[in-house]
Amino acid sequence: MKRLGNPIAFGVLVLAVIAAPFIFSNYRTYQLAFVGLYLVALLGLDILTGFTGQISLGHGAFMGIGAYTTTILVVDHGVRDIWTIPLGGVVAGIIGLAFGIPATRFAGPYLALATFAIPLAFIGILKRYPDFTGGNVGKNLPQLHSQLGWHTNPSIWFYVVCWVVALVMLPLAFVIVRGRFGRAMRSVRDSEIAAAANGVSTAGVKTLAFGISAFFCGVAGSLYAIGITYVNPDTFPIDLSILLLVGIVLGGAGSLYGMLFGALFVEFIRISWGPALLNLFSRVHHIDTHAPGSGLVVYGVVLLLVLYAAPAGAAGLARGLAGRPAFLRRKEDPSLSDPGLV
Amino acid sequence: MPALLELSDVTARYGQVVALHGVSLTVEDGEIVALLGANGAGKTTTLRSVSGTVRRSGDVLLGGKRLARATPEVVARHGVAHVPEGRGIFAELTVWENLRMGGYIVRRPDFATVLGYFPWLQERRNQQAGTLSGGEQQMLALARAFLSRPRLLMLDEPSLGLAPLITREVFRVVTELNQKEGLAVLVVEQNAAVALAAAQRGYVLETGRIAVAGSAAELKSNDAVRTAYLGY
Amino acid sequence: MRKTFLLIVAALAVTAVVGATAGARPTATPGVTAKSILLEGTYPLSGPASGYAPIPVGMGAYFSYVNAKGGVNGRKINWHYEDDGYNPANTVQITHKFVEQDHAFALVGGLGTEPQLAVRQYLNDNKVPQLFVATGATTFDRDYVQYPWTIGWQPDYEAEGSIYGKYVVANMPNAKIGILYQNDSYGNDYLRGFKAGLRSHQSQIITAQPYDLSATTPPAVQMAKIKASGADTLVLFATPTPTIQAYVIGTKLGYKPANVITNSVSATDAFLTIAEKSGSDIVEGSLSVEYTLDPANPIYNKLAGMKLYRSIMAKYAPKANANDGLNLYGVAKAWNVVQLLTKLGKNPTRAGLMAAARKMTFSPGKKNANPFLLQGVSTFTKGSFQYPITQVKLVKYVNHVFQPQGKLFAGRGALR
Amino acid sequence: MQTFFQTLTTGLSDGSIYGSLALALVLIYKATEVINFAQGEMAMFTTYIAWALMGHGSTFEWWAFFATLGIAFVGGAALQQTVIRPLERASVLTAVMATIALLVILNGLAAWIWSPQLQFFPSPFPTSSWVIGGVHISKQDAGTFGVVMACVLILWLFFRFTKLGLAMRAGALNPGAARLMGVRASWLLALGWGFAAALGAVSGMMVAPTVFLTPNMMQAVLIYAFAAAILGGLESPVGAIAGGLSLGVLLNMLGEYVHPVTTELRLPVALGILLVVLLVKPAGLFGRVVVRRV
Repeated sequence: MKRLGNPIAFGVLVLAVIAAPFIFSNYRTYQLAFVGLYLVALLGLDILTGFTGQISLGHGAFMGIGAYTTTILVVDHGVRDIWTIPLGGVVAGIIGLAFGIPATRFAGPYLALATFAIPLAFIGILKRYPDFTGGNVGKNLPQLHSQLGWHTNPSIWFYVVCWVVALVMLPLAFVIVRGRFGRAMRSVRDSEIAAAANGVSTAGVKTLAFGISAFFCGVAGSLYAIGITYVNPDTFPIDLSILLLVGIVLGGAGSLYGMLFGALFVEFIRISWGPALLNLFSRVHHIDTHAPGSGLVVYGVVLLLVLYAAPAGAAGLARGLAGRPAFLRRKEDPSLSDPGLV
Repeated sequence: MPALLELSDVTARYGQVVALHGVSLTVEDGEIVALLGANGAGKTTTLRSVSGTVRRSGDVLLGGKRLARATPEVVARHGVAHVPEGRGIFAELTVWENLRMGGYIVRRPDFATVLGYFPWLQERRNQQAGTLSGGEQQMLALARAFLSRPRLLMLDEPSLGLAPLITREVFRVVTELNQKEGLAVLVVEQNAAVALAAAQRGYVLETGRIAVAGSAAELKSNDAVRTAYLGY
Repeated sequence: MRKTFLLIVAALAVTAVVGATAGARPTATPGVTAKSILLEGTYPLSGPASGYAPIPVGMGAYFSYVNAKGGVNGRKINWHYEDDGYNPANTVQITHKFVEQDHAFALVGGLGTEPQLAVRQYLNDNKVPQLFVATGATTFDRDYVQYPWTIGWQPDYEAEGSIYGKYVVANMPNAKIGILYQNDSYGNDYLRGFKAGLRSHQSQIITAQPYDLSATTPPAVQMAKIKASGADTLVLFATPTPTIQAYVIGTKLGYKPANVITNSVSATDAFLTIAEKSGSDIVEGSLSVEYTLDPANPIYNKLAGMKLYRSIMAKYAPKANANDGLNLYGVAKAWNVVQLLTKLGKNPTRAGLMAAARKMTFSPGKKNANPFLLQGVSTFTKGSFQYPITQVKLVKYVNHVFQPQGKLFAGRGALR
Repeated sequence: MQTFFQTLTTGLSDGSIYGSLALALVLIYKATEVINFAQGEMAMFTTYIAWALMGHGSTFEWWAFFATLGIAFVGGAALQQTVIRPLERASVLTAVMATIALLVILNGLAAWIWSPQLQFFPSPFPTSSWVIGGVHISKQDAGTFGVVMACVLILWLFFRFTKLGLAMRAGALNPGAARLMGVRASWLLALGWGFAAALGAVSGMMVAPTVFLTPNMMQAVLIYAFAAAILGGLESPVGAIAGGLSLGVLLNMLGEYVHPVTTELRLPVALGILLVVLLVKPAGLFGRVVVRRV
């Protein structure tokens, strides 16, 4: 049981998830559904970045692959939407594995920048084959409608789907990071040479971690398509990939429950918190809340302030300084690094 | 008149690990002082607590001036040249560029004097420093340190990885600089015999504390020191 | 363990803060109170399409002007819009908020083909008007049967394209045409319309070069190919930046087409002036079409509509650049919105709004034409004809400004 | 043959811009291991400043060009001291996030201050071309190439022959040892950001006449600069320039000669080639694989 994470914490989370739709409005419930799917995506990226130490700037594209898998299956082949969710994950996971194989050869920043190519290539391919993907015009999915059998709001139905998936994926993530494979991932993160010396196949671990993270993001992408009911290339911009990485850092890379914060931030900052803060400022100091770019400025400043307040994310704050994984621990003053070695 | 360098009750830590527990020592002008001890005894940390490359508390005084909060660059500007373990050569720069870095804080670096002590550097000036042999690198590090016109030279394990013959040559130059230029030296060494041959005084560190202190002769005759560090 | 627990409790607290702003209770007709009507829309206020940000400002200025005069049938118009960054995923979520949380009476002027496509079905399912979308994609007008709650406003791209085709047939039957077009629905709508307008003259097109919006370098290769083809008439169906780049690159290549036709989205005085300043000598004489008054052209200054526009902008949006035609576009659209609302009388309903939008007769003949459109342009819908604005005037860029040429052209069907 | 040379010159001109921005990235990366995502937006923002200095006018002013370089330098150094320095001891990933925040803020701020509308930015060079043996060589292309290369040369001279330049190189190679020489490492980092910002300003002012002035004008260029930097090797200034130039030529040649490579696929194909290069040489063409300590 312990391998599945803290049972009490998990229980509290489940209770909160059940309670939320009774407390919040339908629209907030709709937004909280997105928090659930972002949680799944962030868990995946965290397995790669937080636990294996590989930074990716391209995982928005794996969400896109999951989303397009769902869309094409539902729209062109009439498959029922919820059955496409695991398929979206599998397709993204396989493509992630395929990308993971060459990616293992890149170290650190080279990998990060190489992964930058994934969303760019993804968007290019979407536009190149419009007969298959719908091109720029994209594809509309069926609208959300409750399949719970009684007169439930569609947003609540979507919320239930997202959180059922999220509450399956969260323990799954725990199983992955706590098991033998999890130890291998962490040893690769902390020192590839030491890991290799201990008989860990670093290339294999990195490739598999890439595949797993892509699988999680694909599942999240399927949910995304179902919730947005529309996909086109603009829906999966590079910003999305970066936003996911922001979510990881703010949640606290290397923590799974921390991803809850990351997911909240990712969903709410641009659509809700940013405009709300601007409104607040406009009351104190007369500014135009609709000035072009003002929303971005607020988003950026909030991001920066959160980074200053919690350089290791929400999980870092909760855990204190000591328990942080080595690669995220505050570096010593640069001068304290051994000046002798060249 | 205050001592050139005075450490009193200095504590230093790396993160949670305390490496020095209240070390006190002095170096007088024109003196060579050896710092001996086993691996992990805190020798290197003692030098670092002077140059400011480790978080430390307690008093570090240079010519009576407090250095306890000074950053490495400030300590260097106060006249302390620290040749770290492994020499800290800029391997990708040329020999001459390394020397220019040594004279970084001096308005007009006196290259002529330095080349007088290390004449071979002249012909190697455009060679990449990383391609020098270990002994040559150690010499380059010494020359570079001397170019900053230091009041105190701190050497960390200058003999590390060097053949005995080369080690002797290094210490010959250090002694020469000490005698001709009046340069005070604080040297950390595993090789206690070589160090005590050059030094006037010495300290022995054990697990972050000064265990024994005295003149070189006293230390050489101390039984415990002899069995532990001199090996006879 | 306790820390994980803390983490979750804190997450819940954050969620609670999030939820603190509960929505207003729905009323009999959503968005309508005794004193106000709530209209909302999504616009790109950040990101690559944020150049369109003046449109909702212009709309807001006109609504403020109407409110100052007492509003519509005693109700003030409450105009609220939000930034979707031109990402349809944001458009969808914000639109859900407008409908479910804010209970907007209608969504007005939402900008962008793809963002509006993303919410069309949702709005139709919820029977919320998607009024006067800010895009010329033909589907928003054409597919009114399938999407009865959706209607466009401006001339659609197909119709505009066909006008250029007809113009070529009538005035330059021997022209050899080279086309640069954006290879998405926008460029293809134009291209399809252009070919339809050419009818039997389609063989005059000797080359059509596509470029991609996300292509990050100027369309240099395409322009070289058009030049090499020997085309003497250059047709640009592109968005503003590539249009300007095409002009400049053409000049750099020494390309001197006899005629240049460029679509109205990119053919504003401001954009062509940039091309001119950047050294293009083929801008002069460019042909395009217009349907609104052009605040950059002084010849309109004596018209009542332009005077009204300037006074509204000066009073209600003093910081905006009134010479930017996008503001006027917003004001002109808001005029139509207010006219429709007025028709609804004391008890406005969403269905009533759509019924009014499906039967618009704002025409010079009835002396109630939109004063901010070119003289003679109607806003007209009836029965199966659901293209509100279809008349345009050809304009020619002369001396840094577009000068109207001749009579109005009708892009589609019969007009009264 | 004529097309070939024309494509080549355009490629070199584009490439010099990618290269200069890539070099700016390398300057910061070498000193701090942080990839500065805000590099492009810093360039954009300073180009707006140049535009404001030129009175939003239609003629290029060299004094404004140089004043902008100065402002960019000071601004870059100030950003390092105020925004990045507080995160000095945080993980590299956190510092990278801060540069992303900076990217977002600068982009929003430019739209806020100057409006997101497309603006004209004058070129210092005429639109005309020289015709040499039937090949049109655009004066703008040649001028851009010349200015960028001149800036790179000046920077190289600075790093090669001045004491400060030497200290910056030493500080990037071994910050601990450099501090022991009395080098104020933190100030050198600020200096590095200053140079990177100034170099970015050059690329911004050179590219603005062709892509026009908007808050998003540098985003595409930044992607190419990233590609150029990893192509050349993130640690290698020479590699950044070489990577930029070869990428510029490669992209133009692909578009001209390889017909299946339509405009949509040009970027993916170029990136694919980049990946292949990285597979063969994981640290770029000019980089060396550094064995990291365990």
